[in-house]
Amino acid sequence: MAWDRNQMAARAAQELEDGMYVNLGIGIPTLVANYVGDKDITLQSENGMLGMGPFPIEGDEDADLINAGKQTITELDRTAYFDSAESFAMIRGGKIAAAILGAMEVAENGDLANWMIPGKLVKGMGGAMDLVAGVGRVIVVMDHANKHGESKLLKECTLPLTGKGVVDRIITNFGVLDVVEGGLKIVEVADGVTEDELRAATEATIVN
Amino acid sequence: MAWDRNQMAARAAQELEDGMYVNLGIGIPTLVANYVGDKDITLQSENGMLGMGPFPIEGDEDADLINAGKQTITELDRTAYFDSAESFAMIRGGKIAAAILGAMEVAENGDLANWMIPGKLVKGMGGAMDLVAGVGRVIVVMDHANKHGESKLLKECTLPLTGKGVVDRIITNFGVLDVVEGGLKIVEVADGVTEDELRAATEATIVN
Amino acid sequence: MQKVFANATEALDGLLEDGMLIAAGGFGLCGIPELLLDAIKAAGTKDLTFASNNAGVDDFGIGILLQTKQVKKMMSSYVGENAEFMRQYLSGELELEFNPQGTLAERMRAGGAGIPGFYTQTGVGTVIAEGKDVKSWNGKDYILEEGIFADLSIVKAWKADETGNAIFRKTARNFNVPAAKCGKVCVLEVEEIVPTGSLDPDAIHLPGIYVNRIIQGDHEKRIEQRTTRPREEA
Amino acid sequence: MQKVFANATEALDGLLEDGMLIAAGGFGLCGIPELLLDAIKAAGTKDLTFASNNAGVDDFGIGILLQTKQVKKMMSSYVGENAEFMRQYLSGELELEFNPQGTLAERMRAGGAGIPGFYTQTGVGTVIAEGKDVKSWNGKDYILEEGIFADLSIVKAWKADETGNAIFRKTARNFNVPAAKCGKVCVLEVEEIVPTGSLDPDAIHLPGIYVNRIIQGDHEKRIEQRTTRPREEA
Repeated sequence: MAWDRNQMAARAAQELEDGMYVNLGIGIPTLVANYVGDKDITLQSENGMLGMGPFPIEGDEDADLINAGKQTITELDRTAYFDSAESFAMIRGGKIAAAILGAMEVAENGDLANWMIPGKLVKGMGGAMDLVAGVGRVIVVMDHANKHGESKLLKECTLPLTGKGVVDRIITNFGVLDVVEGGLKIVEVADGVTEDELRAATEATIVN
Repeated sequence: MAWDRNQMAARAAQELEDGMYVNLGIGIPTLVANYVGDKDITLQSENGMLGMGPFPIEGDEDADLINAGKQTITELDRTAYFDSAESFAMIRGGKIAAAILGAMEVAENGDLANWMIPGKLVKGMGGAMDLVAGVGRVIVVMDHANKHGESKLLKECTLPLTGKGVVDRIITNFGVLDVVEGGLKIVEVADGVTEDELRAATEATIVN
Repeated sequence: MQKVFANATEALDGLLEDGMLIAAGGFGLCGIPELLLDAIKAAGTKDLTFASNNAGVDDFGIGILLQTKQVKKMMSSYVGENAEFMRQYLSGELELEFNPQGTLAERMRAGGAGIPGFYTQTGVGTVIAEGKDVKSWNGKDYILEEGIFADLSIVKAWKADETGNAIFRKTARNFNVPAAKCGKVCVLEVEEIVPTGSLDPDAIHLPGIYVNRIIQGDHEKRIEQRTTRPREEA
Repeated sequence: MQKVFANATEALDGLLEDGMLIAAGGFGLCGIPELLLDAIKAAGTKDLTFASNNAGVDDFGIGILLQTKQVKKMMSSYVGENAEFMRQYLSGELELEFNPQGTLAERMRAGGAGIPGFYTQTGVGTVIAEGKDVKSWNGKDYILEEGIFADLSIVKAWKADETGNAIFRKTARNFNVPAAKCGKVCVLEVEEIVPTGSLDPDAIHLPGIYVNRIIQGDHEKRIEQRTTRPREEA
């Protein structure tokens, strides 16, 4: 019942269209690259690269070629490199069609929290605030509930925000929801989940 | 008596020191390049080039290689090309040590007017406003008087300004003057000119 | 995603609209989008505003659109080479907004980078500062200039691959890079489209993400001021 | 004008001062100025503020200056890989100013470009916006961020010529370009100094005007996360 990580990633990949330039966050969003199939998608890595390729073959790692998660990667025939100011110029300037990101909390008004838990070790927001402020469409992929079984789709975020009113679509193990006027709207229910189960698992207002 | 154009250019060249990056305006300032001698000077052309070389040999003109005056030029072994935003980033950012520019009027407080005569055809300021606002040192090279014999070194500019309080040094056919607290200070008198002649030809306040 | 089009007219199909703001690359006649300007002339689009450093000469560059009276307004830094421009400007037919050259370049760059405003010392105390917000840092005044967000960018590069990664040659780069970035849609003309993978990924001047449509064609590349040394000096 | 120095210690001679602001290039451990950081450690300069996207790991990158307690404050976007950093931060020994990554890069770029402030949507409605000026365009709020004007830039490139024209390799370019531009003085370390004239003038990433001193040396280039596919997939 419900989608697993790979099914969530596969569902997120359906959001992508031919010709899009896309930024994928770490975690489940990274898996989305495995499901784009024949679509002509160009991945941006915000440390300064368009056209990110897969991990290198063992032994071919290059210290000068990493992604924003600091992992060794490879280039493609379409790759272009640039500096960090240019990289975020294109992000802030709206040239990236979509970002697919993880989240700790999403609120029914589209607020997103995914960078900080007060009282815990603080690592920093990295490029997340720039991405959610700049890209064309923000798609969140995350588990519907936290490890205590509580909804991560809330009336209001409790954690410090990454961005205000920035989320367009949420893909969870329970289904797909859009942020609309007044709350969240169910777009799709995951295999093995009923709409009632999805509603029951969601704190945020669900509108029809 | 007094300096001619080439002597003024030669005098201006003495302002330049080894290692400087310099922008030369059109007219007499362009001639300064002929007098830098052994000094290691790198010329910037604000349309997107560091390391501007001389005019090309006849037949070697390249439509893709011009200076800010739209003249065909050449490159050197140290040349780097960049776009206009980058070019003015380095100008505005104070990376250019000095600009040597022509002027219609300079005021004793360092105000400069060199782009527009109201009622005449208006061509535009080009990069002059950016240069005078951004470079380390602004050196004006111009005739001491206009064609009516009136001083171009004024108490106040009458023409629309290119920049306010931006001029550091003025080199004319009559000599060299610095903009200091309270007015202009005579640094040097041209060959064949007396200090009294220079003072008499100058409307601006001269301080000691 | 097919970005390569057969010619300038096809590349501009559906993109032109009367009254639109177009950002154009080029400095003087160097690196100007000749083919796209010709196609705009042929399309007859009217009331155009151009953000472009220069306005071309009477029969080349944006000048050809002045002759057909397709231009309502220029945002430029220097327009001195164009008699028809002056005639229309002095008769009130043409609006003109002067921008310091670096401010114009930065305004385009800012628009492309999602920056609606920035402060600069350029123009403080001059007519350029009139009506603009002022803010001080360390006792110096700076004026607020706004990003340019164009409806369309038309630019010219030397070579591009099929994904739009482009490189420029020498000083023909100039305003083409910032102009390309500040448009909602960018059409690029090049001297040569090369197979994807044949450009050095470390040497791309304009990444393909900024380029929506590409055409290849022959360019006149007119020289405005032919200055030379005699051969015997060499 | 001699820009080439024998080693990092000589290149930094006369430039280091307690309490100064240093802009450093690099992303994670990729493209960091290893040799200059070692020399700053050896020099023992104190109370440093670093504008740097990351803080290195415990024994590499800026981390080595945290161990010697030479750092007073970090201006960074992500510092998660460093236990000593967290210890000092939580004990109040170290100040930390978080910047969104793109804002940090743009603040460096702005400082280098003589722009003391610019507006951005990044961080609006978050803790980052607290205390910052707000201005609206088209009904959207933007916050004012300030240019970074560093006392010193330390950066690492792949190759440079003797005049400082530099090129970077792949994603090691990252913050090195904006960091280089925002310092009063910039010291560059490279893997190889090449004769002036041997780099393609169309392919320079950092023109020599931004570089005051250059050194060449061997680099460890440590990999932080070695991720691979098995060879049989190829």
